Amino acid sequence: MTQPDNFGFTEEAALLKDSARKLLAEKFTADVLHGMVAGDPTPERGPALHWDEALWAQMQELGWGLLAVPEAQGGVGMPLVAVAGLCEELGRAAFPCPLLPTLSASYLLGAAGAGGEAPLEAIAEGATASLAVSDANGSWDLAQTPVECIDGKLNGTACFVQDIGKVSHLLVCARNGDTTGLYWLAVDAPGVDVQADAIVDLSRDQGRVVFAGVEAMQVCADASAAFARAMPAIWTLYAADMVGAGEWQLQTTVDYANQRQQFDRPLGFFQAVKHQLVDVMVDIDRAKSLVYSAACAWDTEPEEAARYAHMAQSAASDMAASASSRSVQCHGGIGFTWECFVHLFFKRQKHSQMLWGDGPWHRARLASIVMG
Amino acid sequence: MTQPDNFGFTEEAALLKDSARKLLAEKFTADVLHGMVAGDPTPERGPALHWDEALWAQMQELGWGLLAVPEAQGGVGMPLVAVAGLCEELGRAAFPCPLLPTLSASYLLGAAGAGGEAPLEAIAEGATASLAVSDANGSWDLAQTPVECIDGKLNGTACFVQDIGKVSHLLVCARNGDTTGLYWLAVDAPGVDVQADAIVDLSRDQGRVVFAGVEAMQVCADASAAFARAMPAIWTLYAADMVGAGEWQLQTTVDYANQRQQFDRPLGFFQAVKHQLVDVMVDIDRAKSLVYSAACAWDTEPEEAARYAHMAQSAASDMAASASSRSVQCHGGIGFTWECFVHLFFKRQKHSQMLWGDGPWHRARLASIVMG
Amino acid sequence: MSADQQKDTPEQAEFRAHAQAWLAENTPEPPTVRLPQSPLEIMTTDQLSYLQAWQKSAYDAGLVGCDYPVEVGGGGRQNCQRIANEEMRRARTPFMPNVIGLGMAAPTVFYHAQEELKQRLLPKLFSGEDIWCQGFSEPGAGSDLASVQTFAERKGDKWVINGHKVWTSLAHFAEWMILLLRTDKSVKHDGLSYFVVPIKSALGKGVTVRPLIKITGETGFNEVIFEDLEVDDSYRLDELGKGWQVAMTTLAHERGAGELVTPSSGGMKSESTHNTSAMALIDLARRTARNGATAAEDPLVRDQIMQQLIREQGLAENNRRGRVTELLDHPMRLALQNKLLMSEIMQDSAGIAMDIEGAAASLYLGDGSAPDGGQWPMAYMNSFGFTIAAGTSEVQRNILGERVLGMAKSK
Amino acid sequence: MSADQQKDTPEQAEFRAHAQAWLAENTPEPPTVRLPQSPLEIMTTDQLSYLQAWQKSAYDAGLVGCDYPVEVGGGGRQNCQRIANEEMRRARTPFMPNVIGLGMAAPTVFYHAQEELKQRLLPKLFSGEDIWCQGFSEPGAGSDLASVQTFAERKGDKWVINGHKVWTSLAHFAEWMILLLRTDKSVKHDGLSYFVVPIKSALGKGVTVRPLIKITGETGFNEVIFEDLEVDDSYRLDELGKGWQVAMTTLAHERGAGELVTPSSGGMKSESTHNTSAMALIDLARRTARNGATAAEDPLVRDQIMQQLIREQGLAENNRRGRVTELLDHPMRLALQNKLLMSEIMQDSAGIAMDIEGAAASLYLGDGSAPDGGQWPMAYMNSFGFTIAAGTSEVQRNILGERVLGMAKSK
Repeated sequence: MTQPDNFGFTEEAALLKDSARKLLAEKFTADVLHGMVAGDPTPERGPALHWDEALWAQMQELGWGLLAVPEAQGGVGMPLVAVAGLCEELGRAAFPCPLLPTLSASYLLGAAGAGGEAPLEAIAEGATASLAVSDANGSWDLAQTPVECIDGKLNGTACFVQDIGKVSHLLVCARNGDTTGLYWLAVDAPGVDVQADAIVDLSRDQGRVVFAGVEAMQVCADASAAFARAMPAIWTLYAADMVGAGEWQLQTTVDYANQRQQFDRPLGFFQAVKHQLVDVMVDIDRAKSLVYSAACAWDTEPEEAARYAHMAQSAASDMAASASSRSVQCHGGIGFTWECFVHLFFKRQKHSQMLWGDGPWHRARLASIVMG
Repeated sequence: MTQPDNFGFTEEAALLKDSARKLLAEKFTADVLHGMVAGDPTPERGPALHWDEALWAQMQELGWGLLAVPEAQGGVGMPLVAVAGLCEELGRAAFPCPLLPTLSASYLLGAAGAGGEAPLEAIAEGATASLAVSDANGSWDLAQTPVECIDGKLNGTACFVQDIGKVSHLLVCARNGDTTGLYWLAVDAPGVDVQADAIVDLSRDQGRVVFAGVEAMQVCADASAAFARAMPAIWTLYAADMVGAGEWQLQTTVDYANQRQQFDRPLGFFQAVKHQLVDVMVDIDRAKSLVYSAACAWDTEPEEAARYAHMAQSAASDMAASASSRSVQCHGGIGFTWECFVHLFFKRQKHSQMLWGDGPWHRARLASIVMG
Repeated sequence: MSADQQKDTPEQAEFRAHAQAWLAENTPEPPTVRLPQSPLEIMTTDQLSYLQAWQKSAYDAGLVGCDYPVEVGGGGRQNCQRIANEEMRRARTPFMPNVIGLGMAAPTVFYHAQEELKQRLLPKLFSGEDIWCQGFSEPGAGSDLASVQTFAERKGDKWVINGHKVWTSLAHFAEWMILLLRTDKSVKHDGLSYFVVPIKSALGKGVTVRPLIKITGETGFNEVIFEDLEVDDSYRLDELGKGWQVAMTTLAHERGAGELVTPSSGGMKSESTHNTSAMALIDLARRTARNGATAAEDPLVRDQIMQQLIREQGLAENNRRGRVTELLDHPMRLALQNKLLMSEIMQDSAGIAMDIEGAAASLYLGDGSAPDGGQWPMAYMNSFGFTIAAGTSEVQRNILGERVLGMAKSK
Repeated sequence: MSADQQKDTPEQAEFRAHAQAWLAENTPEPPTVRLPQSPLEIMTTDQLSYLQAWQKSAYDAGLVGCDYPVEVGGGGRQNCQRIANEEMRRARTPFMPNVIGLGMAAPTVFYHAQEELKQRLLPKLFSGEDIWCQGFSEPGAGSDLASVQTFAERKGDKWVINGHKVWTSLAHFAEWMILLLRTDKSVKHDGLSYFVVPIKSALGKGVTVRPLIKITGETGFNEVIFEDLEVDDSYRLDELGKGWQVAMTTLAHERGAGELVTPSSGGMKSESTHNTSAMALIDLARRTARNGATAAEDPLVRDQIMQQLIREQGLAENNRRGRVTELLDHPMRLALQNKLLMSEIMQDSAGIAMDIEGAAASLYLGDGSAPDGGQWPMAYMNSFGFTIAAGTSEVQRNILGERVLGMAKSK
């Protein structure tokens, strides 16, 4: 164990987190989000893509998109624990943007050796990217990737590609004979057909990508080691996002419970409400502490990173479910309406809960590590 | 589906249940039980055997011990649903007696064909019996029975034999070449060594039985069909016992919550207490409804009996755990003492919870039936 | 002979034969429009027309209002509605659109209205010609229903109503509303009175119905605003100041604890999507790949589904046991659990279905690849309507603790 | 370099080196008597003597009371108790018997007693020579602590005490008691005062200690009855009528939210039985046969154990994050969760262990075949002491909801 007691969460990290919180509190409150993304409520609505590109551009100017790019490739090379702090704040605002997928791609590229350098330089110059690895069954297992590379050309259909409408590039896992390699290409490359999904979550977009004989740059021929190294970082950041969103759900619901009167008492007087929300707080705090611990492990004790990331993601995923359920229930009738902002975070969290493996999946992996 | 809408719970059944309840309410309240069984609190206490043999003799006179013996063998041949009603009442009183094991043996004997007739006649004449089938790992699987029959003699050690100190006979499952047979013998037969366990539960006794070349009467050579037929009845009756004990736990805790004042209010005013107890009530009612449904299925739709009995036992076992935990917690400090009767039922329920398979085990079996 | 039939009285047996024969010929074809998940989400007139036609034909065949007297449009039978419900469920008929009318307004009107009013209102309620809605909740009166502020001021033989009701399902189609309001501001419970109000005829003249949008994106419930609406005193149910007691009749029936059985059906729906049933989860799990096998082979998924199956079967057996007095210590104990259990089981089933779907649970109705057409995330969201409306699960637990277990009131 | 060491100040680093060196030589041998599961279950003088000897030697080595001033018998250091605790845990020392003294009485006396009293009481408290107990709960005052009725009547410079305290752990060995009592019956909270009382010297002369038996069959807690016990006014802490505020200092430390770190250890115990730890569950599951394999191969058991592991690690990381102010929105938010989480995790671990044991969980300490010597059922029963004492889990949730989330008081 050589983990620093304070998770390695430096002043610089605190500054980054704090500035993100302030920027979003000023520019992107929940009513702004609602106005932007909730225009079409019909259940049969098709795919949609609503986001604040100007604010995202401002974040890019602040260098947030290249935090995970090593300095050698023109990035900032921040520790994961600092990046997790930023992602927690973006989650708290449910801010629609391609940061999480771009960071995910960056960590995978960073672990992929020399071939990753050129794409990382592109990210340092403003490119954004998302990861194409999942099949139609939602498996996030590298070996199950539905894309194949034959004679240097990609073929197949990758599913559940996150924020696909907001990114400029794709990082594709594709089988290549006996191994699975990594490939880098522009979203608008010839032969790439992006089919947006119609999803519940209003704060994200998602799609399937059909590759029909697409030429792409090979980052590495065997991605297994890079994947094993990068996945704990990716799990940790998605967990950080859930923690931030959970905190919004908690605070908003507590505010409502303190203000709403029934039986001549604020709702929060009633233990049935109070204790539910305390349990949500406990769930959030557990997930949050485990997120920073996982980030710190990734930064300082790589061989232990997966163990801690599984714990963080399991706790965050379960918390996302419970916080969502309780945020609607404790709001009562108003929480069941489209006009109340609670549903935005409910839907984001139910989406996040399933990304990159849910609680039981992470616990099964953790058990393999701990129990064999 | 040919199950009667009222579970086949006839007037006769209601009378039996009601008379048991009245007899026990008069003769065997919780303070009588406590005075009888809780004399030695030391954790290191050895095996103990405390019960009201006179009251049990009175029950035998009422014919309760032979309810499950067919009329042809001199018994009463009551439907299982009526017997379940009786067992619920004995559970409500946590009455220490060999009724459950004797009924269990009776159902197994009744399903075993002609060989079962003589032992059933013995039971009709007052014999009591317990089932020896479990190994040291607590497996209740017929194939795992730890006793063998070689050259007509029993050898091996059966564990977790219930109420062994109170019964006159044993019904033993023993491997016999390729099959497992059933054997009937007196507890005091030569070569039988009963080693009583030191157990937590004060309302039961339990032991291991070592067979060293014991001669026994063979009931049948292959017990598998009889076992499959009888087990759902046994599960149902143990579940009924838990339902009765759960009801005692609920009512006693509700009474305490209504009487105990804190913050100038009865405890039951506080939703943290009230809702816990409502959840216990809901658990009890689910288990109780499923018990009578399982009993009715066994009586009228044998091919469906296992499905319903797994449901009843799963619900009852989980309820026994939750009712026990909440009965102590809601009693606060007093519930943590030896002098408060709550611990008697807590310990009985934690014991019952594990007998003949716990909730997950029954659900796994149920899943095999329902899902393949 | 089916289990249901075993205990039939001669009257019930005859009626059951009639119902079976009629249903064999008259169960309607599935609709061409998408039906909502429950009557409370009816959004379009297409949906409504299909369902109204079904209710009308069932009523004409004597399958609705069976146990009400003939004078009020009922069948004049004894304990036959349950028979009709069983047979309709078995025949997988659609559900009936006038769900608030049948389940809540009808018994309330029956027990509390004057004879003339009953005879006028109930026949069209049973036939589904008049859709009913319920004006109980207000922005400031949710769980604390007795704090309603909608006020009726006396003006000769009339009352002038002002106020604001919310979460009013079906108000956009409703002819009539059952309306809990205040006629006296000086006392809480005893200041309430209860009216039936013709709202459709007053639209734009004292009544405004505005749709609210649900978390799912569906419409189907509304706000209803009263501005100086005049209604006749003859539309009042029971005495002035007795509104709370009348409302208790309504709520008892809503919570499944009322004396009169509500005509219900819905077999078609529950068959077509297995909505909320453990069997549907098994079906879904078998179709869902997971870790190189199917989700149906995953021991944790199996355990969860079996838990749901046991809860559902337990609820069904509760309802069965509720009719066996020898196995029931307190008359309301099982009936008052019904709504709580049903709504929570429904919620958990939908949640488990989403867990089984995994990443694909992100896909909604507009997505061609969504498993089961995106019904599960919608069902999960809709389930909160059931754990919140008609007394939240928290309020239900209070009621059980107080009325059944006799614990002190928590408010 | 260990993680703990990385952030050590020079003083801490030096002290850590000292502690490590001393512990390497002086960690005691395991006892020949069975130790109880926690200091609160010490039943026999054999057990007590062994543990008292250990506390004395640790105190003499400077590992107890490190951060208290030298004048009151402390080490006069800055933030070194935490270092001592870490090293003792690592060295797997036994736990200290004077747990109420160290954790609750010491900080209370330190913050609220006059200088002279501090100097007299604290050295023997730290050394373990004087065992302390806590007189708070009464038959009528559990969660509602402010309703204590034990009464002190003024008589010149003395007070005459009458009353009845319950659940008094260690009273049968205690020299001193911290005692919350009433000096004014006309007001609730403001009628309370707080004393330290020498009870051993008064046994049979105004003080009676009667053992209570726990659900496990163990003794170790007691009732204490005061009949006209006279104590000097100089034993009063803080002002008359300020007892409630003083008690809050005690409870804050009991709940882990106090300013002074309590000397603690217990590594030996947690090593020898893996008490409450997920690692112990793994170990148990590996030794337990189930369905032809081991319980450690059962996916449901694995999932449950991993849930426990995650809860335990989460609690440890909470404690770590509690010291990183940038990652903490509310100063008390994590500290006030500590007791709630620890006690519930402990309870669930023991419950899961019993589930893993299956039928063998029926066997108790007196049975030679009991897995782990019957410790798990005992631990499960004892766990309710922790979810009940020092504020039930229900009260803890109130405190968190009210103090951290700012919700209205539930009483």
